[in-house]
Amino acid sequence: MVKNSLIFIVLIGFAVLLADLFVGFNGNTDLNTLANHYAVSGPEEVGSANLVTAVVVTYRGLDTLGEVTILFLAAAIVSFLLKVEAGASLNRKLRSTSEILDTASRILVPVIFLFGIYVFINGHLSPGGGFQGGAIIASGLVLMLLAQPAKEVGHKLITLVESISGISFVLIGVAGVLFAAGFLDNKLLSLGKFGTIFSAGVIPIIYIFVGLKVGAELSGIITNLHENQNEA
Amino acid sequence: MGNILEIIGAVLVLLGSVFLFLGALGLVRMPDLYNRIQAGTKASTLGTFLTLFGLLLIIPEWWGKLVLLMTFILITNPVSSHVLARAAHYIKIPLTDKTVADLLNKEETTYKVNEEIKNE
Amino acid sequence: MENLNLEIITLITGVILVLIGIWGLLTQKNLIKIVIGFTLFDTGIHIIMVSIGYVKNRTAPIIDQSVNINDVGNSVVDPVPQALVLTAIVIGLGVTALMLTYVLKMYQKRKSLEINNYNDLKW
Amino acid sequence: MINLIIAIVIGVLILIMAIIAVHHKNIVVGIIAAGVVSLFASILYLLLAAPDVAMTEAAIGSGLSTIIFFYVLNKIKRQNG
Repeated sequence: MVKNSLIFIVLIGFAVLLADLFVGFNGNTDLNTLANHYAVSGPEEVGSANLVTAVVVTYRGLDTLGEVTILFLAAAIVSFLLKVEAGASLNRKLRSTSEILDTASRILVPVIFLFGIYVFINGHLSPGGGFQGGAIIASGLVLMLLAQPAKEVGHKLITLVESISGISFVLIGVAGVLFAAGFLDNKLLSLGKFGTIFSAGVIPIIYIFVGLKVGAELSGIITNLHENQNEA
Repeated sequence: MGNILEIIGAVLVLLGSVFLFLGALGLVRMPDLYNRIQAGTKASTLGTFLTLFGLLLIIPEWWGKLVLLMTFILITNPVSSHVLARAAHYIKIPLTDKTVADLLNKEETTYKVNEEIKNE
Repeated sequence: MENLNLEIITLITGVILVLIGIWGLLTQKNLIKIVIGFTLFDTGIHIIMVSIGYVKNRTAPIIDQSVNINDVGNSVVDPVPQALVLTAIVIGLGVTALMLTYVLKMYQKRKSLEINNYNDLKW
Repeated sequence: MINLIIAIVIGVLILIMAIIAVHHKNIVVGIIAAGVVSLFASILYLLLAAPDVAMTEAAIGSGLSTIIFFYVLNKIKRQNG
């Protein structure tokens, strides 16, 4: 009884805290100063048509580096806890997959990978970017592992892609300190013509590395969970 | 000319939505899981196709994306329902009483017989 | 009915979703149910943040044919909350996977998913 | 006006699904309902003019997150018996 009333009090407290948000709130009619600066001078300063990309990669680039690091830590701890010994692979009985599923997955998986790559290459022009592209690549890997459960994904490849793209991300940032205005500054390359694929300076290159890194990390989590199923 | 195409496209979109509604009705009204999967997949695939084709007639500039979408739906929709029905059969979800033949059981036995004949 | 805006509706939805998530976190005894409550809490916070950044009758912050390049400040919504939520969703997936791995390890140790059986640190 | 009606319907559906996700006795139903909450939330993001966030939520919240839950649940059931 005491416990239930305590939970009730906590819920009421949170409701009062959050009620402050919407009691006087009547919708925005204008941007605040910071957002107005990003929206007005963003296209000239950064050259990216997608303003969310401009904020994620250039204006708040250091935060993105920190967030990718948090994701890396989570994936590393998951793979540390779910470690499978080398000899203990695949001692469960697998039911043979049907031929229809096998053929369809062989056609679909490369197309899904290609779509993920398209999404993170075009991150500065259309909706999308490194995080979405990485998630789509990991979804394609899930389809592949569910359709062909006996298939083994190389851990070496995932680790290699992950570390190379992480190092390149930091090196591009340091090159921005040396040759341009500051850390992760995108004027390292010329801004190009607004709205074409070779524009926005170094943003597409950074987003390709972010996409590869996020895709490799999520694929690592999925692969570890999948291989852990095989153990008794 | 463009006007006629637009009207035909609108009629196709309406027809497609009718098929989608029938698919949803089948999900509620059919007696067991296998019939529900069949009703949902067949009707919704045709409904989506008709809707996208009508859209192709109304706005011809989008043909690339629309053809891509149609191909994707043509590959994924039947395969996913096939996998669902197969998994449901393997964990022995019961059929309805009116079922006449269970061909998946029979098919496995005939396969075995054929292989034995081949081996001899 | 007069001042019923899109952002008000989504804001209230997000707030109630946060409250449902906290209620699930506090009342459920099953460890997996607790993780589900946490993901609902996450989604609610994201909806609140995006709806605070919305501005009435404006389009997405992507400059294409529908946006006048000389008048961007008066035609797009706030891009900053969207950028924050974008990364927060990905981090949320990593944290969820971490929590579920801990649940798996706890189950392997004690063979139970009940939170009441884990009273080592109770005082 | 039509946007408002869609938002109200989807908001009510989200809340019903969230209560099912927390309170249903069967864990599998709970996990599926949590995935449906994410899918409807991605439609809300699209109405709020945030296509980037909608893409991320649709791919991660309702795809990968549900799959990870089911991997862990399957492993626990397998060890049980």
